[in-house]
Amino acid sequence: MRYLPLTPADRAEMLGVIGVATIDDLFVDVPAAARKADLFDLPLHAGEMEVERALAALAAKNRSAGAGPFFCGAGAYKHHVPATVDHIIQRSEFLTSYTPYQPEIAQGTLQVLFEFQTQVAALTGLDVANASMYDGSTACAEAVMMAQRVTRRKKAVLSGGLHPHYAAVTQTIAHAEGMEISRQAVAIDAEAAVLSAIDAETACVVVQTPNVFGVVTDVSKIAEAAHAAGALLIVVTTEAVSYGLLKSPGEMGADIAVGEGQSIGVGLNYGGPYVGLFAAREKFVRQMPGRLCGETVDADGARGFVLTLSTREQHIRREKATSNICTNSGLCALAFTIHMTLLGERGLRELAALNHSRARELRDALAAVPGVEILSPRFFNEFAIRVPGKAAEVVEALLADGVVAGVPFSRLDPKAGMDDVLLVAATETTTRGDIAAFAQALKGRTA
Amino acid sequence: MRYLPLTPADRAEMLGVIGVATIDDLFVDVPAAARKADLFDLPLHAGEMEVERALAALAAKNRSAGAGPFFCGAGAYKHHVPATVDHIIQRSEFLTSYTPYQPEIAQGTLQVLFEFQTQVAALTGLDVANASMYDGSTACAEAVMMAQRVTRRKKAVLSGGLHPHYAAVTQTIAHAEGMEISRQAVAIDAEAAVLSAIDAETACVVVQTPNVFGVVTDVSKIAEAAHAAGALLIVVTTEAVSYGLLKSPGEMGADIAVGEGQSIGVGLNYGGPYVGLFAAREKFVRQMPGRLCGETVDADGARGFVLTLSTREQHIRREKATSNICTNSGLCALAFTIHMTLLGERGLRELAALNHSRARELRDALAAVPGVEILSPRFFNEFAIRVPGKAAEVVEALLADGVVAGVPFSRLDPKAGMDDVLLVAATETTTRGDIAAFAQALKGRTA
Amino acid sequence: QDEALIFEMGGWDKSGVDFDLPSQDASDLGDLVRTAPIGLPGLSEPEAMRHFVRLSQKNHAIDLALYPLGSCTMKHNPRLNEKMARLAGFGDLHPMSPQSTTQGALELMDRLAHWLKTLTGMPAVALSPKAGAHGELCGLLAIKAAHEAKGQAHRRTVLVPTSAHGTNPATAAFVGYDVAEIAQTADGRVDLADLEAKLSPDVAAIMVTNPNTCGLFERDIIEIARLTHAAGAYFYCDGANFNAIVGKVRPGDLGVDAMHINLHKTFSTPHGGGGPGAGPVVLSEALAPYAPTPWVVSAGEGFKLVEEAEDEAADTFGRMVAFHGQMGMFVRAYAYMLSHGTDGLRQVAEDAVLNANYIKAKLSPVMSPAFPDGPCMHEALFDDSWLEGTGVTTLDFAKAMIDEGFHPMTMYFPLVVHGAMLIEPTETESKQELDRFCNALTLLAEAAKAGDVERFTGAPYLAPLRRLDETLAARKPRLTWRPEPTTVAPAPMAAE
Amino acid sequence: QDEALIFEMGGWDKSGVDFDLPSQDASDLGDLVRTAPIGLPGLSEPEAMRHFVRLSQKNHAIDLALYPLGSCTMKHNPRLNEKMARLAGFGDLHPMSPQSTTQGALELMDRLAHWLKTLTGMPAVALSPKAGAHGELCGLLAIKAAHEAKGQAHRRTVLVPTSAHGTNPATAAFVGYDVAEIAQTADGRVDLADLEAKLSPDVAAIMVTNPNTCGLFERDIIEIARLTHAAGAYFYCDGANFNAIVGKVRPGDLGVDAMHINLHKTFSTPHGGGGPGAGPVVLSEALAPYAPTPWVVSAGEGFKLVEEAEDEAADTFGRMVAFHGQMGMFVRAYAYMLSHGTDGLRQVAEDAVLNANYIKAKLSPVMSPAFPDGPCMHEALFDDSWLEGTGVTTLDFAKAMIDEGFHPMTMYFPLVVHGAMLIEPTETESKQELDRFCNALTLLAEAAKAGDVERFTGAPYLAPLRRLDETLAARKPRLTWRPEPTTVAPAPMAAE
Repeated sequence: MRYLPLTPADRAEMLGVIGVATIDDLFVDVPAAARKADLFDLPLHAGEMEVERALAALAAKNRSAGAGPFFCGAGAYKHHVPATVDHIIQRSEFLTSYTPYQPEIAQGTLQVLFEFQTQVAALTGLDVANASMYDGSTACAEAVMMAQRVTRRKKAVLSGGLHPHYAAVTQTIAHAEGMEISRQAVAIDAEAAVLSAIDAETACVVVQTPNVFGVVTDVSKIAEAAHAAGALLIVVTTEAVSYGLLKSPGEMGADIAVGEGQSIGVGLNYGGPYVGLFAAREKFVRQMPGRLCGETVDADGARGFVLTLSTREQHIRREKATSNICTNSGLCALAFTIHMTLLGERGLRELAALNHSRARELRDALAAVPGVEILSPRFFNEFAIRVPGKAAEVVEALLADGVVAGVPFSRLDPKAGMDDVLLVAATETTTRGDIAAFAQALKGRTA
Repeated sequence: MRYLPLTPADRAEMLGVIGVATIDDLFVDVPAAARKADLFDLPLHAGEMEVERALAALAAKNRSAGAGPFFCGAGAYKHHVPATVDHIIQRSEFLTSYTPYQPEIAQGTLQVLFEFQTQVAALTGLDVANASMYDGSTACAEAVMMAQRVTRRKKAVLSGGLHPHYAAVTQTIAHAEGMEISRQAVAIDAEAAVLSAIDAETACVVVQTPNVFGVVTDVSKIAEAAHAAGALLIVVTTEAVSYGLLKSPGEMGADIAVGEGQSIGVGLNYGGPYVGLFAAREKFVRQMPGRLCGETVDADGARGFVLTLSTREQHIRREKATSNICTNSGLCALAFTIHMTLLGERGLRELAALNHSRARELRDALAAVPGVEILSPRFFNEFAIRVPGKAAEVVEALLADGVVAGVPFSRLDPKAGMDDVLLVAATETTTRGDIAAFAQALKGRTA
Repeated sequence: QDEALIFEMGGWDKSGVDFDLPSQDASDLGDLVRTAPIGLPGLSEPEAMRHFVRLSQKNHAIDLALYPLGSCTMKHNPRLNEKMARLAGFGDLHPMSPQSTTQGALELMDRLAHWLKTLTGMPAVALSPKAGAHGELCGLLAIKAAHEAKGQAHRRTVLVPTSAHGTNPATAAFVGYDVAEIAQTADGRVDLADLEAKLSPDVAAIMVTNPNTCGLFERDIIEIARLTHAAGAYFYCDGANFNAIVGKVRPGDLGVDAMHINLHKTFSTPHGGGGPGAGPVVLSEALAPYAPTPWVVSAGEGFKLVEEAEDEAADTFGRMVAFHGQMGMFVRAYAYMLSHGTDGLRQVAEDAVLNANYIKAKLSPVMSPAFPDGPCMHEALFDDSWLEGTGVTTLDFAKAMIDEGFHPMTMYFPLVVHGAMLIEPTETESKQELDRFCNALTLLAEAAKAGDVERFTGAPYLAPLRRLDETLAARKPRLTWRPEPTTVAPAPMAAE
Repeated sequence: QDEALIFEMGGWDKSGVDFDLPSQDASDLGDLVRTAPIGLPGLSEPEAMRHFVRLSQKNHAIDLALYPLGSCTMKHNPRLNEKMARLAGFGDLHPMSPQSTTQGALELMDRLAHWLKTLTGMPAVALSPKAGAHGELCGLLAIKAAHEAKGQAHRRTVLVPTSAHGTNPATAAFVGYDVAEIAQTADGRVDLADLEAKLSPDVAAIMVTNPNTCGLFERDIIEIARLTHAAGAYFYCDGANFNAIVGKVRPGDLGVDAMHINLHKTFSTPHGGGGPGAGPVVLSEALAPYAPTPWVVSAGEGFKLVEEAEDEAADTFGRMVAFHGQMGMFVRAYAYMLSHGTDGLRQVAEDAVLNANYIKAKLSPVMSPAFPDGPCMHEALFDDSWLEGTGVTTLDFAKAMIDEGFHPMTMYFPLVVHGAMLIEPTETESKQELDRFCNALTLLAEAAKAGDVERFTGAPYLAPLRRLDETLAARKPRLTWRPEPTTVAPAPMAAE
């Protein structure tokens, strides 16, 4: 067994040092009834080649996003990640280290987290960011919980443009905490509809831009209304590349910004692991969930970084912690930071412009297909279209043409009555050939 | 341009420091007639995604060995390489370092080379090994040159079982050096035929086991005859896994053993880079070509390793060097050492046994195909068969069945009159399904 | 060697990528477009590579030496698993791609679920929780939903032993429960009498770690479960230490109702400097109906995801994550399971326990084991009584280990042991490395007792940095880089 | 920290692989089977990983800091290229697979050849040489064959400047030529008068490096070629420094007959601790017919390899390697070419030259440039006259650079400059890193002049090892590990 270094001779010698006769003497505290002498009904160990073949066979049953024209988005985006990113995150020193509890021998991880926090704060236009959350959806739920702690109010208003999964995750947590969730009707261009639901009980308003239909909104007015009511504005973004083109949440008055960072450095991974971005105004820092990395000095006065403000965290505060979170998404945050460093401000802006441009080309091509209606008035790299018939059936039909046409909105929210709405996304990986293939196939299927 | 760190502002500032006005002022020594002001007729720079797509499109035009039943050998073998090997050789500290001329900051590379040398010496059953050659074929030619230096004789006898490429490479070099090459007639089981060609002028006898037809030979008698005539015995091995099952060259009396190390850790790479193994008896060490790594101590008495005996080498001895070799195959030697360390003696013996076993299963399956004749009486993991008609045509025909049937001997040596001889190899990667598919396809094509 | 921050490298106009710029105008979004500088530096690829490689060398890692963080389970991470997770069919697979195009992924999730259920002896598993603490949340939400369904919503207390991981009480509080502590016996186990006394009709659940954080198996575990169930409460087991018993003991046989499994601990997905994790939760028959969506079911020839709270999922307590969970970790864990097989996993538990007891035996002559009698499980716990009077604290001793090339053990946890030092070697350490470790610690311990105090209080001396001032960091938090007043701010970008 | 050898880790019966053992008997080979122990240790995967990762950290690397080895061209190695070389269609492609199944590989070789020919302005290229010195061998064999074909086999002398790389004379000697040296002028170029004097009817070729090993462009290169050709000899150009002029100057326009190109230098394939390299050789019309087999030709719709010495290859001097050359390096180099494009490659040369001249300018105040007048090309050469009287040698100074975190420059080469220090930064260094380097060297130089001799003669102090005893190594060579008399030898293997 290639991962187990002890030899039979080692084991015998070690049992002797311990002073017991057999390995089972070390399991003596297990109630006899619960000791399994037999192997379970599962396969025996296998060599590397056999395991590789088994996994490769499963992988081959999936159609990867890069296998042909591909237009799915809805909170996860296909982007090109430089080879350098994946190389660095696989370095032993990053991959096989733990949470940096011993800062003297974890400055690699810690400095990266400090750089990550600064990048996220810059992108969101806010003062402070934490060292990452599990993903965007859980970050959204944590933001609502944080707003409750800050405002000591129990009601959260969610826009109808919020990604349905994000809304569901937030509702799950809020329910347990006894919070009231006021989720507005699902609508394509209606972030501002939250205004009517804000009242004196409102802890926070949650809006998304670009929203789940790709629609971009200036939320400044919502911020004003929320603040006037003593509530916080939480702005959600599921496509981090959009930060390169659009006004930041902070510029528009957000108190907390949460985002899904998958687009930068991480890859699709069938939905996870991803990396949640979480930023806020400085005055709320002690109510933030998750890890924070801060600057300090060592005994010789040299600059260094440590995990800090851990009095917010569960391992110190136990039931009084701001959240139960322990694990972050460190390796994905590293990937994010490396990719963002390679991009730089210039590269990110160019990447965003390229995404936007490709999406507009896609819009123009699809708008020319008879029976197709473009539903999103303003968008970044994703928009909603109305197709004749059920979107899910159109998607299945186009698979036969080798095109993965997008995400039927009904997959995200079957109860919204939007069975004919299809979300389509384009990124820098989308070619003109992909767009033409999509338009042609759609024309053929809807004719 | 992502690989170039200088900004336009940097360049301007640096030109100022240097004290020139333009970059072309630094190219002033180039004759004006030879200065190209224009770009060449080649593409402009391209992004990573575009380059990746261009290369992937080319790669997709090739049929990789892993794509289906595959039986090519003839000096390059498909083996499974553990993921750990490829991971470690990609570490920056190994991948992006140079020849270890500064041993204080190159102990990683140097200790590995020392371990490599020891492993190669053990495998070949000889006293010393160098820190690798370009590949097996150039190692073979260098061994013949070394025999000339040791014996001060000008004739080399090559067996008819020596890989034709190895013979050709040796002849190319020997011709330039004015050596006489006596190459015996190509024959399937005739290493011993060299005996008749040994005379008092003979510097060395070169035999291969397993030979190019896969035939395994005990060369002890050839060693005796060579030594009796004052000549050296050079034993060539193109399949390093065979060392795990067969008597070593040293045990059988070889003075120099050369081998192709590709099978251990390196992969197919369409023929290169590979790693040449080169080992010899200790008394010849100062006539060896290539780099040697040796043990020593540092100023504090700690053990360390350095490149040594460099008075044999070109950078010190210039035209009096034992060889012109400068570069070795360091990274492939590292891969070899890691893979061999993972195998260990037990793993190597098991791997060799598994290869041998699969090849015998293949033999049994092919022997049952009407019209097919097994030509190699004893073999390790490769053997020659006679097929009805031209082997090259049989191979092309079987491609339509998805089977890559092996290497027609005529591809290696079209003048040998062996157009109906096919070399077929099996390794641990060969499945029973592969073997059955081959046999069935062959039966279909030869019926 | 000091490594500058990316913000200090002058890269306000550099980039390490090349794009074919779009020919169209930048946008039709008018006022929605950002005009102010973002403040992001860039680096060319060579500079970025060097920055991050240099930084990496400031980290300790399991690939460098023993990393004996008790309860964290730092074991070898096979690179095969990394390679498998990067197969295009997994790594480049979109979560909302039509399910007909993701059958291999769904099959893998189904197989992983089968292994987890078989290894734990439990009938159901929720794969989607993103980490151990998220799994605890899942378990408590299922328990809460079950109580609500039974009209037991008034049960508002969760009992937690004093020795529990901080996540246990934090999770209970996060979902609105009151937390009450259960006392511990002198031999490091749950105090049955105290438990019995506190098991009132108000109790929703107990949360017990087993093997517990003292590295001991709860001998009375079956009785604990019986008492809990008799009181109408559920038994949540913190499965962080499942690696000690995998293949040997099935939690389902012990009366557990819910248990999370840290895939990064038991099944060796890499920790990556703190995450990502993955925390699937196995559930009993009683709790299974409330499991979070989505889950995988086989559907005729293939597999499908149950994503909505309807039909078979009518009782689900809801969704915990966007999409379906940590697929990248599932691939790695499944590859690890296939590699070990049922025989290998059993050996994993045995070797983990053997290694821990070996360390306990070797170090007991010089240090003081917290529970000297009887074997430990996968980790050896020492207290600091042996340091009394030396002037050296647990922290000092731990920092001195850094100078010997080892990562410190877990310190001051569990809280029930004074100056605790919790050492977990895992099964992937060789006897040679254990001996090297024990020898180094023995010499250190002797030095501490011999009065060589400065070696400890000043430690580490040989690390990239000396001891860091954590108080300063917390008192005046500097959480992002800010330009010095003299720094030239980045210029606004010209329109491309 | 000392790292044991694999032979000292007790792994005589360990393995880091798992095989399904064959069910058949081990062999029918009888006496041919090895029975004695081989003497190979094995390690489990975690142990092996740790051993090699630990060792790696004892290396300096381009990914860690400037690596200014003159003439070695240590530049950034893009990981994209590593990824491309590992695509199954390249990495898992058998060299003798039917050519119909390797068309993409042949097309890549054809494209690479096109780029190399276009960049050099030469009509032909031999791809198969495995390294620079192997390329020299290729060039001289072609020259030898050409002379033989013209009845000029009596030409037995090759002229080589004193400043040449050692491989030049070694290669000439290896193929049976006598070597004669050409003198150098005071400004570091070939002495034309001396060349003319030595260009006899016995001369087969000259071998000139350009830019030369002093980092200078041979101003009279066109005249050198003219004289050489007039004497009936061929002009072999050592192309090790082609990186200084790529995209700006075509060797074909200078009269070159053959030139090798180190793909690892100009086109950034990684050096890998000393190899593998790749040394394609461009050839003039006169030499092209003698090129070694194999080569790629387009054949109708596709491509094919010319592998045999017949028909179009009737005049080939033969085969230099088994199979077709360093395909893995071809993939990397081609990816590098595509990434840079013709514009980027020109910028490569310009930035390499700019960086070298910047270093020369910054260090000239404290060190003594060997050729102070006029610009250098891609490397800056200093002599040791500035160290006179300090008690510090070139070697000492170089070793002290290690303590500053840099790799030493090339020392004592070229031989024509006393105590030479040859610094090549390459184009992939940023101005920031160059400044860091120049500042460090300036401070060191000042320290040397100020008499802080021990800092140099004892250096390095901060490396994994102190200065190594190379004399001992050569006097009593220990080239393999041998068991100590007390070591337990490995037991013979039981038959499986």
